[in-house]
Amino acid sequence: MTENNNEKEERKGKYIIEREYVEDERIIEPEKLDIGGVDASGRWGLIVLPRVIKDFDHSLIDEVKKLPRGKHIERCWQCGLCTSVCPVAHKEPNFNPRYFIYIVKMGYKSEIKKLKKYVYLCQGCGLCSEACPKHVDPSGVMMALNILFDKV
Amino acid sequence: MDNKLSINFNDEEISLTKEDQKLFQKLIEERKAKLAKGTIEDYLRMLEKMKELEKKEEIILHHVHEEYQPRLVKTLSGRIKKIPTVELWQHKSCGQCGHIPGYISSLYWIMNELNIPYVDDTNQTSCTAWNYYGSGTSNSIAITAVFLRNMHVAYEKNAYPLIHCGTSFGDYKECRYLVVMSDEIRNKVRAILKKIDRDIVIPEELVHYSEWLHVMRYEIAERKKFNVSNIKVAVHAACHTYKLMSEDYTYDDNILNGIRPAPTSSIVLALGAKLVDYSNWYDCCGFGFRHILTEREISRSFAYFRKIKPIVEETQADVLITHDTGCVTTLDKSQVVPLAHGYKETIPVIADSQFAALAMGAHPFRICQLHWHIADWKNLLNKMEIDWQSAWDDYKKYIEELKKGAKPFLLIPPPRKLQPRIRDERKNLNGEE
Amino acid sequence: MNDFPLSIFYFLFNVILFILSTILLIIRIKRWGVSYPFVKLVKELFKEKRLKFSSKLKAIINTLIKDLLSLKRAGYLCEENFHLYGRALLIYGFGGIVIMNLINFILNPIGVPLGYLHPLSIITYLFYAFLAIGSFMLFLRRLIRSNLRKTTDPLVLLLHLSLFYFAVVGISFYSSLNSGLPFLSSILFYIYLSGISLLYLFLPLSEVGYYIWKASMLLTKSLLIEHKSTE
Amino acid sequence: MEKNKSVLVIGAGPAGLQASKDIAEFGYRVILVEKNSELGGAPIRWKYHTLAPDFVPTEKVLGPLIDFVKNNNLITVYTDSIVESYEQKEDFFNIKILNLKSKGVYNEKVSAIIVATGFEHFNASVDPRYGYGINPNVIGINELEVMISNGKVLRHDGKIPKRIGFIFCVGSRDRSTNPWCCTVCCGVSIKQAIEIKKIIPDSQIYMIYMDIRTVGLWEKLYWQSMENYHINYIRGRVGEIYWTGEKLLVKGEDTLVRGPFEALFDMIVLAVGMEPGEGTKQIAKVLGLKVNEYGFLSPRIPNIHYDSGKDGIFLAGACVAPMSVEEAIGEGSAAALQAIKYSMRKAKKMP
Repeated sequence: MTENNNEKEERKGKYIIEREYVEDERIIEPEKLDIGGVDASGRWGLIVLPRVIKDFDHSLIDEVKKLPRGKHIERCWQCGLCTSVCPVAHKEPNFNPRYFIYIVKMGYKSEIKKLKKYVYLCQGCGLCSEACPKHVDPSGVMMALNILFDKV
Repeated sequence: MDNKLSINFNDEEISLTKEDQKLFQKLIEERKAKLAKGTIEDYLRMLEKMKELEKKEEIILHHVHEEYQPRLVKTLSGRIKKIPTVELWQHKSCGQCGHIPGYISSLYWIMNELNIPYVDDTNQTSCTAWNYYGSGTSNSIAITAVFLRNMHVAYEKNAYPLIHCGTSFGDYKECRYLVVMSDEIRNKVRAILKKIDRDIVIPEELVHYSEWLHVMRYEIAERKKFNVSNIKVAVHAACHTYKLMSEDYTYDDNILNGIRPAPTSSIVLALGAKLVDYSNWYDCCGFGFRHILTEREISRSFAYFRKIKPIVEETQADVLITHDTGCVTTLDKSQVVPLAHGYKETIPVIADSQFAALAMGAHPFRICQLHWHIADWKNLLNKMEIDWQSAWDDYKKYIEELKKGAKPFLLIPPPRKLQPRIRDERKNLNGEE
Repeated sequence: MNDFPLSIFYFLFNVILFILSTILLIIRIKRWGVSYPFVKLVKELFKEKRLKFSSKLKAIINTLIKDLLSLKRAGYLCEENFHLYGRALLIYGFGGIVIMNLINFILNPIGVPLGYLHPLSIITYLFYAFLAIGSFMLFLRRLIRSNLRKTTDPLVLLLHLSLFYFAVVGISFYSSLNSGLPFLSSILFYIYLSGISLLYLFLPLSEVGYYIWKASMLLTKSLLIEHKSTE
Repeated sequence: MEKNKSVLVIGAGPAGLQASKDIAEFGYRVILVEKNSELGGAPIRWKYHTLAPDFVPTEKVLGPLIDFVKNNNLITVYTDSIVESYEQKEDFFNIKILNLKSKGVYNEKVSAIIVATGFEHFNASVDPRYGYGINPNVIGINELEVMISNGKVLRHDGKIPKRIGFIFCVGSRDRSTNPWCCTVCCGVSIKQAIEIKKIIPDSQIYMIYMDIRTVGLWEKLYWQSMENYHINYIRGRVGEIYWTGEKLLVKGEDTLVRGPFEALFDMIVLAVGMEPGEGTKQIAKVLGLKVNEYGFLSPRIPNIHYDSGKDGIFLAGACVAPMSVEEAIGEGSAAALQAIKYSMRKAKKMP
């Protein structure tokens, strides 16, 4: 899977010293920016968007509950048992069933956009559903999120 | 685990045995305890020790005596602080003269209007606090020596130092604590000052110009020419003025009920403008000192998204007023790039002295020099009914004349009553034999 | 019932059910409110002129191999070998059956019994066996582990069973065809038809329907990435 | 029955009431001293609507106790009064009771004493970051209970709040205020959240928690709130609440996303913890009882609550440790039995 294709292109915000603390999505580095005749492209016009969560949005969770096998998503209390047994999570750190369920519950769209390409790695093996203490059926929820994330 | 702690210090291996580690730790604790400050007891203990040192004649204490016509204010620690109002020695700021000259020319103009004698001394050196806080150059002894050198020059001119920049003010408060509490630093600094024929003179009160504006706010309000009652003002208090040695800054029970520092907010209220509050008033302006040098991009974004945008969204204020060099510069200049990116929120950022001078009818460009500020101040002046268009044309004409060689317009301080101390005897500056 | 119409009937039977099943799948996807990737996939394949047809095909095949056949998406990352082999057998089995049906139809449209040892029927038997074993393994896995049984969606169990039923019925029909017992093969033929119709009607509503949508959506995505990279 | 045997019960909360009822039913006289003017303690003072976990109305539990205590002639009730002093004789105590309103002093002779002075809710204005008392619409769970029993949850301007936040562990598990857990305010807050959802169905409720401690059978409240009532749980703490003029800007961190949030709420409920009540402090001085580092009365052995370490004086209820109403009632009964046993053995000169 050609997942992280930003390695190829020059990394944004390379002048920022504490670079690894800043996610790529929050850096806006204009190729060309002209301010009153002054060329402020690249580093000079770079801004970093805030990461403060301003609002919560629960419309997504209603959609998930309508999708097949997504109806128990609200039972999840973020204990992380699903991620602990998930074979994919051990190999791909960005694949985390608990975290997917949480960002959908709270409606953190920016996180969803960032991680949505990883949700397709779910193998449907059902180990997470087996381990889940609240019978959320996370493997079914992952199916629902595969569908939902295609729309977000 | 082995009891050796080895540190690589510019690729030279230093290893400390367990005992050394404990000793090293003990030293740090001791030093911290000795210089521990920040609590009110330490602050008051420092003031007592200052008086003892004066009795033992180890230092000269520059008192705020009657000729300075002091006024009293309450500080956060509850102690009453004397603020001199006349015969002031202007301790200028490099950032203000460099980036926003209108900042102090407004202050001088106000003092001329109120007929307050002061000394605009050319023999003042920069306080070097910016590079100390910013890039970590200099050390506690060097920076204290610079502090005391300036104080001695003021003492010599028999004028009481009035500090313009918040960083100098914060830095001098900390240096005063060092020089009073630590004999070692005091002796080292005295040796340095001896080399330039100066002695240790410590001002009894360290006064920031915003505190002077605070105590003079009613006289200023009397001379108000423009109605500012419909102007919504948001105030940003500078970290270095009220967060460095926070016990030593002016608080007033009937200004923001004593929870927040009184200066700047008090003069805005005295002038009759509407003071608006916003959610993250406590946050830094984005300057952050080392932060702006090393992480310019994040500093710019912080200033805009954390201060400017919320202020405009929450309060729709007409102007953002602050009382420090770094804050005005950062908050004003950081709006340029986000606006170029298409964000709409913008607000003019000026100092409290400029706002007071504008209200008193000062020339927006000759005196307040608003053209150094980037964020658009036009609708602020329109709302204050100041005809900035004709003032701008007048300023243009003035510039043309200057080019043709005319004499520049200068702010002449009113005549002084106190005589400077003449320095012919080496031994003692008080004029006694 | 003479032979000729049987294969035509079988062909028509398949075509009708295939259309029915596609309609079911499209209705289901519509209810999800998601785009139909097949349309976009076809559009991407044929409309885009700049990119040579061959490189697009290469992208599809490479995604197919890398993602599907190497089971990257279907169990390869899963440490549980039982699940991996079950999945592999099921997928290869099912794929094989579809291909063999096509080949049989082309080479032997009128369904002449070829005998057990004929390579074609051996391969067909093999694929059916794969499917039977694979689906049974998956079914068994979800049955034995008590907590997994409790948390498995009944539709999933039904899916495995229906695949297993289809495989068993398939094998028995083919063997009866080869054995030449006309009567037996005709009954088994109808049972076989029931197996096929069960699959056609049930698969789009089950997990497989979702996997078909997901596979084609990923193919479209890889094609889009292909285009973006060549711009 | 020993006609003149009587037991002093201090505090008419759930524990004190249950103790008085048991002693009276046993045939002993009871002297019940209550600081406030009405009986029932915290549940009645703060008009608790229902009790966790099954939403049993409070009157159903405490009503009968209060009626029994009011109408039983063996129980003499002193309201608005406190125990001023005591004197321990060979096998009885001389008690001096002071009525705070009429300043009248009464003397009583009792054979045993039960201390059930209970707790007080933490005063959230002590913790300045929530602006309790300054910011409108920041209320404690005790004030919310009053609103729920009136059937109307309203903002300061009379409007119905849409987005409500509960902040857990206010004045609990915090070195700068009280470093203990009050064991009940998780369950109580979730119960109230469900009750609010019933009153305002389209409200959005957020529980900002560090850990959810719905112990024992109270756990079903947690499951119910999440699954049937769609109440959201944010794991994190709140650093500041700022009143913007019409809404509350709540600043905190969502530790599951490792990021700061600054969201606008219509109303914030602080799950205030439990502190030793005024009565507990006063009685500890009067009876000379040992107090642990948190201010709760400390029994001889920490695990056996009723044994105060002094002969003839027994402890019960939330004056010993934070607890729920059901536990306090149980402890009331236990203390009653010990008091009766102590009096009988004293009467028969047994050691």
